[in-house]
Amino acid sequence: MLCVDCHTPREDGTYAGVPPLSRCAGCHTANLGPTAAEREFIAQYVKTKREPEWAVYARQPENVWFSHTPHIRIAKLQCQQCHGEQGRSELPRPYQEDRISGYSRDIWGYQAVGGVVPGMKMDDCIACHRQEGLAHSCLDCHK
Amino acid sequence: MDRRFIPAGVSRCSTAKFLLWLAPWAAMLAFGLYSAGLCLVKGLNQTHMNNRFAFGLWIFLDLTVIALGAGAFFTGFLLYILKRKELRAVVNSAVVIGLMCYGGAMAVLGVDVGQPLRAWFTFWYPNVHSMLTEVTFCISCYLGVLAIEYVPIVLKNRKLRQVPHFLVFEHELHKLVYVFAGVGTFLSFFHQGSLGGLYGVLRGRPFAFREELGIWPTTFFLFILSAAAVGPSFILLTTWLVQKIARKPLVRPQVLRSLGRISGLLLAAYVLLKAADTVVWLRRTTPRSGFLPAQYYAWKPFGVWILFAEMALFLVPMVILLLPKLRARAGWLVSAAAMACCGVAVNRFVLTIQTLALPTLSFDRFLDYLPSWQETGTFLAVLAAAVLVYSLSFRYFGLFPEERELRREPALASESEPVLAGK
Amino acid sequence: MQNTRRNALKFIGGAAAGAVLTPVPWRLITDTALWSENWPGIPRPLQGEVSTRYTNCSVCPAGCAVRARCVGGQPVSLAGVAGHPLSRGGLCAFGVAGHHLPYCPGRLTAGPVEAAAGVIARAAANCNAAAAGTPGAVCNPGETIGVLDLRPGRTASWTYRRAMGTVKGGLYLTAGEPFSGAAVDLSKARTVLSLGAPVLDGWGTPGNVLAARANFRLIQAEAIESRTASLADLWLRIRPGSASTLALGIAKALKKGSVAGAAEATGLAEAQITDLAAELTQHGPALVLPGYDCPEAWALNGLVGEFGVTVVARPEAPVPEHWNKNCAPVTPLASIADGSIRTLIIDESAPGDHIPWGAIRRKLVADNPVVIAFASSPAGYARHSLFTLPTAVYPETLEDIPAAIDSPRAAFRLAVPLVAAPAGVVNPPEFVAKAAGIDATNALRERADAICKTGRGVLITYTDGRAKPVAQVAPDDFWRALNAGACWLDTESRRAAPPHADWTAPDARPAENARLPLVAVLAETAPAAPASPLMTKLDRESNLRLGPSRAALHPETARSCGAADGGRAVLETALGKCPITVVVDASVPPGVVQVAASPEVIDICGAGARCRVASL
Amino acid sequence: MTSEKKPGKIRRYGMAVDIDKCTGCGACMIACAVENNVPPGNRGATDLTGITWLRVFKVDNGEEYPRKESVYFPMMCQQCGVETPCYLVCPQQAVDVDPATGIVGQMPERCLGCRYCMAACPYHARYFNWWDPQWPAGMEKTLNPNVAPRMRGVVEKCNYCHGRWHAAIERAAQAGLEDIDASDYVPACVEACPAGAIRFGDLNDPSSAPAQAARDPQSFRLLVSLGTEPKVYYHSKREWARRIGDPSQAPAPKETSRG
Repeated sequence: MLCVDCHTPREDGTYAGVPPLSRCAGCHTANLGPTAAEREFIAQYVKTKREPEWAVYARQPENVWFSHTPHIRIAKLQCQQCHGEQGRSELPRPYQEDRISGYSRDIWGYQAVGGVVPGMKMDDCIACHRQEGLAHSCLDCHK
Repeated sequence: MDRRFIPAGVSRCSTAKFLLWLAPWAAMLAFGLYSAGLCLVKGLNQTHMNNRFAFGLWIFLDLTVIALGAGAFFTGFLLYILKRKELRAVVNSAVVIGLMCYGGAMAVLGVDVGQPLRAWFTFWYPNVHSMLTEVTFCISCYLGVLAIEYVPIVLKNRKLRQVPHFLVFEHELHKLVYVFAGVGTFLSFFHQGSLGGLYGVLRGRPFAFREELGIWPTTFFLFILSAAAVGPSFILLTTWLVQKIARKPLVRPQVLRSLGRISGLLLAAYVLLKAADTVVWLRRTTPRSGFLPAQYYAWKPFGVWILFAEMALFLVPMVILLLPKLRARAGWLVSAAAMACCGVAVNRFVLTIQTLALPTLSFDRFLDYLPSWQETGTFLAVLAAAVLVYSLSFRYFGLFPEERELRREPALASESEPVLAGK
Repeated sequence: MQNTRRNALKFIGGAAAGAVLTPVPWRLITDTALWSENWPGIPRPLQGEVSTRYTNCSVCPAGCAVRARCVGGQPVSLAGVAGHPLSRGGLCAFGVAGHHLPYCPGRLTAGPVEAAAGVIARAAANCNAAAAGTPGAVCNPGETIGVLDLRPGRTASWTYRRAMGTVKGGLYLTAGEPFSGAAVDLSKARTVLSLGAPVLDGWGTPGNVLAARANFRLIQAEAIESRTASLADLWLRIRPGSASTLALGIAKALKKGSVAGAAEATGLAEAQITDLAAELTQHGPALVLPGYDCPEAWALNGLVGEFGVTVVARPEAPVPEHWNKNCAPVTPLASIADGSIRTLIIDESAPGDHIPWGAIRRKLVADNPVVIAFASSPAGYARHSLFTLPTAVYPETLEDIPAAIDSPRAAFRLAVPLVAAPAGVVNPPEFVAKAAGIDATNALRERADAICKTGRGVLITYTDGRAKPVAQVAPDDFWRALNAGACWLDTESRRAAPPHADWTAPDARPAENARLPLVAVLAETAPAAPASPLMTKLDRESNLRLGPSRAALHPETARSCGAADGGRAVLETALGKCPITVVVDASVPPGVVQVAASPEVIDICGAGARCRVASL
Repeated sequence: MTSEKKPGKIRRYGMAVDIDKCTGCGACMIACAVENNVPPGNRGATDLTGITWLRVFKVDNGEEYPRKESVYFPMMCQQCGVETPCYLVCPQQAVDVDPATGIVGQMPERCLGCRYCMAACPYHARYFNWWDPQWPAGMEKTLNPNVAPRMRGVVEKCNYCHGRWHAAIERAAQAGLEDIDASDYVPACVEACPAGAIRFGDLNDPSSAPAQAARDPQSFRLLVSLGTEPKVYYHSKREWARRIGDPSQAPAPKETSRG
């Protein structure tokens, strides 16, 4: 399954946000598979037209400026390079967020998810930017 | 009823009397903690600082108490490194004073910053160019050293001595005391200096900016010297005060005199260098940065008088402390020490408050600033806490080793009578 | 081991020491630090698709073209439209923050709508009845209903005129200084003499004025160092209140008469006045802009001989013919008899000219008159009205903006709604029309069609900045374009006949008044309308402007009033008193009170009023 | 976090301000506050505790009426290029100078609010959040998503509208360009000034407005004698106004001032 099956960027390349229910309903109007989860999803959301409150693993803090456009258009990065092989996974990891700071576990500045998925903390951004010689100042990414 | 806690062989006032003495200070502390709390909860809008007067009473307080607290490291240095044995009589007291001065300074800094929760960033992402980084590192380390040095004093307590482990621990600690004294001295030299550098590096504030020797502005060295010079004076002053308040001799008079003499010698060196520095600053540094020395003193109330006042407050005590005749008279000795302490306070005041009050842009206004009651309250909290801890330490930990002998042999005391009651 | 105190202490000590070795304290300090980045109370800006929309600013009569950057449809920042023929990409401080107006604290969103409607209908019926001599009419003869319009020339204004036309003796009132029918063409002027007009400080269309600035020599005759004076090529420091005398003097100089009197009254040298006159005629085309206190000086342009060049008739966009039949004439408020209005409707939703409340009150009947104010804030006339009806504010409204005074050609553009208006607000013209029993819900469209029908002028669309002859545009497209923020601009302008003026009058010295020795000068041309909360950056968080109801005095003047810097005082004029805060400023000429406009202040003092300051 | 490799194109952004054109209307100040999500002043805020990244001063020649003359004087961060005072003193790298743009950046999320940088800045261009930021109900909808609102207790300052710099990068990327189009990055104050008194550009580009101003004998910079190489050039035909930059020419202390 491909990322763009659900997540399509706007034509200017900016991220269009979490796909709306209508997009899910595009496929999941009737059960495609036998899974209980899908049945529940259809019953709970599709039938009742209730937008699911998605948990965003990669949500960055307010003070971070991130635009997909340069990363896709210029650096030609693949989604997987930062988001991991979500398309291949059976189930997403359980979403964890920090109780005090409210940040998703993927972007903790400290002891972030190792191995399984490429982390999305500042050090990970910097590592890549350093490699490309693009790390000039904090305001590169902070707003 | 707390008799069993009081060191053997010394006399202390009754518990009731002692509590009576503590009560007002405790009240002051409570008020101070309340006002500090306001600043932490509601933010720094509780103070009268502003964008132009970014530093106020608190920074002035920090710089001053740390200068006065220098007695702690310098006495230690003289005693353990330079082997001035007679200073053993006051070293404990010096440690307590140092601990309170530094502790107070750190506590106030915690209130002074807008985001105390991020204070640790300085250790995690230090900016090596910044004097403030140097200050933060050294002061917090030295605070630790002082805490360790304070432990043996606490363990001197009669009750605690009954615990064998503590005895051993204290003994081991004592072996290391030289190390701590050395480390403490090194750290203190640094942060006293960087506190001076704090303003000396401010290229944007020509009133404070100084030429650099090596990588440090001259104020770096002047602060070390002035702190070292005034530290002993402050110990002298406090010891004398305690004797007056406790109404009993605690140290041999010659101890105070030798403290005075050390202070005097260092003051002399300081006055010399300070004068030289001032000349260079007015004749060379200031014109270079496009300012006129006259501008600094054109604004009331900070006329040239403040410059001379500062000098006089170092010069006069220097003379007194260097003349054995005058030094021998407690009145002169103590008032000289007091003057020296005022001198250092004025010096820190000029560098912090006056620097910020003076305009830099040609269309700036001269600013006046009066601390709000919340700021003053926080200031008082430090004072109260210091008095409380000192009182308790004095009552239960026997800060003055000579006190017992002086009590047993009034001869020493009586010999020293004229000095102590010398006014 | 038994639990003695010692063991307990041991345990606590051990626990404390051990905790340091666990990640707990370290995670705690990291997380609290992170928490401090977004702790409660810090709003999160909305994310969404970024789009650009165009409109025209209706905060003041200038109506500058606006480019709005919207996120998810909500405007987050406004800027001028570069290269616009009228506003030249300019936008003033108030316009830049215009999108904050809907969120001003204390904004009105509810009011006695039904009651007010009833009152207006009844008042209209009464007037008609009284006029028809029906017995039992509540309305005494000579008492009538009127609408006070602070921004004439709008489609709304026409609606009011039509509504009042249906009422016998119904009045359509404007601030109406004499010869308000003039517009100026700065682009043609080479010398501009301003008799105290705030040329560079919000007068006309800021962008247009500043664009033309490079091409004319500006001579400012003013008592105080206003923003304009400090930037003028020549600043004539005349005595306060002597502007009209100066105009007279110049006229006499042009007619080779004596200027001694004028020189004496204005405090200028005779040579200065004669030179001035010479300059106006020689380095023309010249333009004389009258200030607040000398409107008659318009006529001076006639003498200088530039009518039709720098001064033209105030242009107005065409209107449907049927509007012209039976609509009330435009009546200046000053020209009607005192105590003649029983019911007055004030439309404050479109701020423009301001009339001190004292001046309005005089025209109302003495015994409980009915005042109905359309306002979005309680600060303005609402303080004096019996009914206050909430209105939408820019950028919620759909309304047209007439050509500003510095536009020689007629213009028609719409302030289009960028955000939805809250429920409960009324549309003033439609409300009045309904109460008067006519239908005006479609007035804007009707007028747009009428304009389009003439085939005159060009349609300037902001998205591409192109100007298209109206002749080639279909009415529907015309209307659609206007609603996407576009501007219709007429091609030609009409000559205006100079007003008559008597140039033989004696040179009046500024009237002395022992009881009111000082002259009030409004320091800021700030509209009485509510402004963005950010505006305090200009007066409170910086000293750029004089804060509301603060008054600057020369040290001597302050001393003579017994007022100290920062002290509270009372400003008194013929119309009343209000509290002020004194600012001592040596740059204000003696005998002058430079006072900042605030609702309380402008209630009692039009600019140039005689006044006194009494310290509290 | 400076890079190992050299950044692609080295710019030195600066400004040219013609104070003869500035009418003191304040549009730049408001546009700046709108662009950068600066909250409306707290009830207790004064001209010493309020936040105005860009502040227009009224400066006069020190005379009294009628000899008095004034100019209006927009003051933003002067982006010191050498010995940048605030950058050197910040204890925890909350301030940095971008080698690619020469812009002095302030990181509110790193700042601990010690205000040392404010004491160090000779231009008083840095502002402290004495209060929690607060917007009237509903007004937070108008916040600019390209700039994060700050929290109480941190320092902030002009960074040449870095949100717009980001937006320009994004637009460039949308067009498939590595580098931004110079005309596409313009700070809010420059865009807002109806008189065109403030102009912005790259000092390394000789044709840019600031670069030209730098060569103009009637241009001056503030406190240039301090040796911090500010990047904002002011221009005036009035001789007395040009002395504003030189502190030693300051008029004598005055009773009151509204500057």
